[in-house]
Amino acid sequence: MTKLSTLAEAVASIPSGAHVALSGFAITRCNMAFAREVIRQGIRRLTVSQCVGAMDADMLAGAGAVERIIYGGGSLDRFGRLNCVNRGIEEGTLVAEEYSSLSLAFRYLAGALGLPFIPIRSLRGSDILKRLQELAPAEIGYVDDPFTGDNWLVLKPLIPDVAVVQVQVADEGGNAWIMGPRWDNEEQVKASKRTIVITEHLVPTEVIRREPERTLIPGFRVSHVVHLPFAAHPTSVYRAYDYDAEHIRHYAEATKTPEGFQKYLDKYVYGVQDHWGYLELVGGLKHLNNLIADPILGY
Amino acid sequence: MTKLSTLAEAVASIPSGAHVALSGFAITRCNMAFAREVIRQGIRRLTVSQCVGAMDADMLAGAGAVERIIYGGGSLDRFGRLNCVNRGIEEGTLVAEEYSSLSLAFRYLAGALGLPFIPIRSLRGSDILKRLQELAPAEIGYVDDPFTGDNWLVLKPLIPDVAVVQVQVADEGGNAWIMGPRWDNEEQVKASKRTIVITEHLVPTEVIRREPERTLIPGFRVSHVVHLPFAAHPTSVYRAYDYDAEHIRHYAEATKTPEGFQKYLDKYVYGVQDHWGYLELVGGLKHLNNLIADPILGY
Amino acid sequence: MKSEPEYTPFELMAVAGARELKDGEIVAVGLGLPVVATFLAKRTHAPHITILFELGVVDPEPIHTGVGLADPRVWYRAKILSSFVDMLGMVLHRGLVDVGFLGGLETDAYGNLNTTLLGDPKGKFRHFVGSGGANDIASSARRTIIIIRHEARKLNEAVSFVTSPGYLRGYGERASAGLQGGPSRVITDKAVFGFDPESKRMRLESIHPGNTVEDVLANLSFQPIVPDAVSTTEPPTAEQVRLIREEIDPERVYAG
Amino acid sequence: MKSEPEYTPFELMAVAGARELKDGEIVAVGLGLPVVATFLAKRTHAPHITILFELGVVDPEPIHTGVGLADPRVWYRAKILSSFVDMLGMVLHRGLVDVGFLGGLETDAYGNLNTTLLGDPKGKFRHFVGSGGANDIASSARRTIIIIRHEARKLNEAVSFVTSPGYLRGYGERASAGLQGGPSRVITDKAVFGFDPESKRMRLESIHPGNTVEDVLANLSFQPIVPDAVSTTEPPTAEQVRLIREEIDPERVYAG
Repeated sequence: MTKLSTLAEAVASIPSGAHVALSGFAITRCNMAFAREVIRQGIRRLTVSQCVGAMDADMLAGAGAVERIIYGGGSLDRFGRLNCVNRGIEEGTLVAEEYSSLSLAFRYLAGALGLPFIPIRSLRGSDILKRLQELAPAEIGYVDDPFTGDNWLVLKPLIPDVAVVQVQVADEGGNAWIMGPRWDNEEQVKASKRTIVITEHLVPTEVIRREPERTLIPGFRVSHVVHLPFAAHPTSVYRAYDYDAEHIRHYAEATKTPEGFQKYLDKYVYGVQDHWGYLELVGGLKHLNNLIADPILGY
Repeated sequence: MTKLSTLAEAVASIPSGAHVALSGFAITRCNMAFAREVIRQGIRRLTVSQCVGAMDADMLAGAGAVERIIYGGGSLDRFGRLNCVNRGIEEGTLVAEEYSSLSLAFRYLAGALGLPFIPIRSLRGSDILKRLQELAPAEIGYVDDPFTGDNWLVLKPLIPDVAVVQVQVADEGGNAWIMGPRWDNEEQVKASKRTIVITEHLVPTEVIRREPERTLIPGFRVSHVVHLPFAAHPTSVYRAYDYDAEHIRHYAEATKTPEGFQKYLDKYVYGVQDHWGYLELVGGLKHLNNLIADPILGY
Repeated sequence: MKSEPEYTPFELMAVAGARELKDGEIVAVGLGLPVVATFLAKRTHAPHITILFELGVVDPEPIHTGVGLADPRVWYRAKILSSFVDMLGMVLHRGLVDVGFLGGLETDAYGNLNTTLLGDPKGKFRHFVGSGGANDIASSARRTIIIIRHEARKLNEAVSFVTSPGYLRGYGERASAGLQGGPSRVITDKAVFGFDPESKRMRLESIHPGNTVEDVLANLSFQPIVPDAVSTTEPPTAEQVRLIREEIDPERVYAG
Repeated sequence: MKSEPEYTPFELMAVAGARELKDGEIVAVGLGLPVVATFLAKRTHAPHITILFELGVVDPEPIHTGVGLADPRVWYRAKILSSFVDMLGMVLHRGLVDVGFLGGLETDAYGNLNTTLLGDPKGKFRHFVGSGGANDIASSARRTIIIIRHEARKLNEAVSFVTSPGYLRGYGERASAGLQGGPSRVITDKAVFGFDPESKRMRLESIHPGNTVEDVLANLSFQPIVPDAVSTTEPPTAEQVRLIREEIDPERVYAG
């Protein structure tokens, strides 16, 4: 059963107000083409979640598409802060439910396993927990360990409406492989009600059947497969292409002010018709060719 | 740091009374050479655990090396029952703590994740649970879900003293890959205090570094690496060799009576000096060559 | 050369099982007739079924017959090879399995299944295969289908050990134990049973061609609900029989 | 051409960090000086150290400098590429991480770390990177080592937001919160601090060559415990400096 669709179709399946888990980590495997299309389609009031905040969430937040971010903190690595997310938090226009990497990963894991709650040692004694107790008291609880009597913090499972995941390889049924570290992506997908796969390479199911140990995302969880090369640009996709340092630097600079970011959006999001127009705008074939990963190094 | 050792050395590291998690599932990737050496060394009073009982546990139980089996039921697939395990349970000489596949997998998972307890929907209303309440009341408890008020069965983490795992590929540091389905092996290893890896193929660490996504067993959890071809015989190792149907049929027949099994032990365990003697006895090069897996089919 | 029968009782059971599956469903199966039934459904009316084996196998396409789930023959050409936690945890316990197929030593008037032991658990008994994933499937699948031979010793008022819960002692008892779902069908070589929506007691749904209500009841150790009119089970089509014999179970290991 | 200094303050910090690691330990690190310190230890006295990055990377051998954990350059030649749940769950939360290296916006007299925000959390504040895996490491590692610049605004009596707990307000407060372990060292570019075993307040352990107690205290916003005699931090050897400059951080991204 083919689930192949255009990016526009896949994005249009997401209603305003949905909870979307995003696969990015800082500046790698971010859903950038997806974010640009969400903004173009004017989808609003999203909840976005990811263990470590990344450029995909930042762009969506900056464009006003996000009402709530559930994350464990994040940055653009050495390129700078998540300016849009941070500004939203500082100005009170963005609700930030902040965790640590593991506590959010455990919430996804509990969702994936169908657990009603999951105990954790993290967060104890911290101000992260104090803020959660104020901001999201329904997501945390306490339980006495029946074996030792110790009191444990427990977290509620997190079940996003849809996970959007940038992968290297998928078939048209949505069976997909992720190369490199997977951070929270497996648990995001397996906790979510459905998944949109955005893939660099589309392969016959025959290829999937040849190394089935690698299939991290099962087709039966996937609603849309979007085959879109360079969909994570300007972030990197291991074994496909490197991050575009120059463009990320430009983004980090532009997002320092709302006006700067608006200009960025006007040019790179609203100023192009689609992903192919965007790729031409950022430098086209010649520029992108410089980013293609070395097959041995993977970057 | 090389962890390479002989089978005899690895087995000698296990004291009588230890809890050993075994990697076998029915008649595949069973720790057979390991079991034979445990019996030869006279190690006793073991607790063995595995989600689905397999030939490795059956042989150890039959030889009187096992005091308690923690498992989810099991068989030799179409070759028959686990005669030694079943006889031990029927005669009361073997304590059987019986679960379902998932409930035991969840106990390993809780051990692996450092969770104090893990909730589960399985076992409710069943006689499996009633028996556990009598036999192993300290392993199960009840907790009220702080989010819904529902009462949940929770299980205690299971932390074996040592996991013994038959793999296809490992380096001398113990980093190892498992080809094919992995059933409970990852969680067994990651719950256990240490791991003994028994590998068909020994590869340079360079090979491990080439596809690090496949490394299921981290070297830092491993105390011994035993490089021993055909170590799972007569059970199968996916992509290495097929099960030896004729030999398993002989075993299933022999284990129908204690006398029959004693004769089997006298011949195949006590009657040989070591694993190489065993391989000669069961048919040597010519016979084993027939079992070698087709590289395309994997069996 | 003897002429082939139109179909064997096992083939009819497989076809009746296949008929219960809807396209797009996720099905957890053990080996044997359930696999034949599921592959048959997948090759006929339900091509988008997903098949799971508990140890970590999704949608294999075996070309040789295996001796059990542990046989790499039945993993051949899978789309996913993973683990118990992935299959039974992240799919089944997560609530995504639509149908589980189960078999056993005996079942009872409320669809409870025993695969553990026969005799007196506190006294003399004979111990068998135990649960494996059966209890998990019976607890978390949206519905289960039981496939079992029609013999008096296998169909009892109560089983001697509840390995995998059906409706326990009927009515709301399964729900009180905190379980949803439950068995929807029991398929034997003589009949198909359902369950009374209220009492949850087994109810005769259809009788296989060539059998009578008397045959069915004579080989049962309890009294199921027998409606006034009982239909006849639809027999396999020639194409279904051909698929089973030529493609799905050519060695006749499962479907006799 | 100017002659190279014997060593930079950052190189000294890296060497002091390396010295804290024992052979065979499992070390969870973020990027920056901690990576330099850990690779240095691995190439000198502690070849069997295991290095973990939270996103799922074990024992990489990078040959190019990365911009952060998200950079595939720092995953190069890893032995394992996996996930948060594998690293932070099955190693760290399982209790197997010996040492965690942490840095931040500010730390305090009890080794609490803030990487979240500066200002008034209920009023005007500036928000930064947040926890990532830092809180998890501070909560579950057997001990943590804090590496931070020696500036008055970064070393305060109390932090404005406890992202990653140290000894909270001292004495038994960390244990009361249900946490074991805790920070063992704070390494700055002027000194190495430990913690008083009783009160858990920061205590000066050694002063880097060229600094005085006065320098150290003048650039602190709280009063640490100062023993009567404070030793001098052992300077890097020529070989340590060579390894850092030529092999570990040839682009001088981290160690200045």
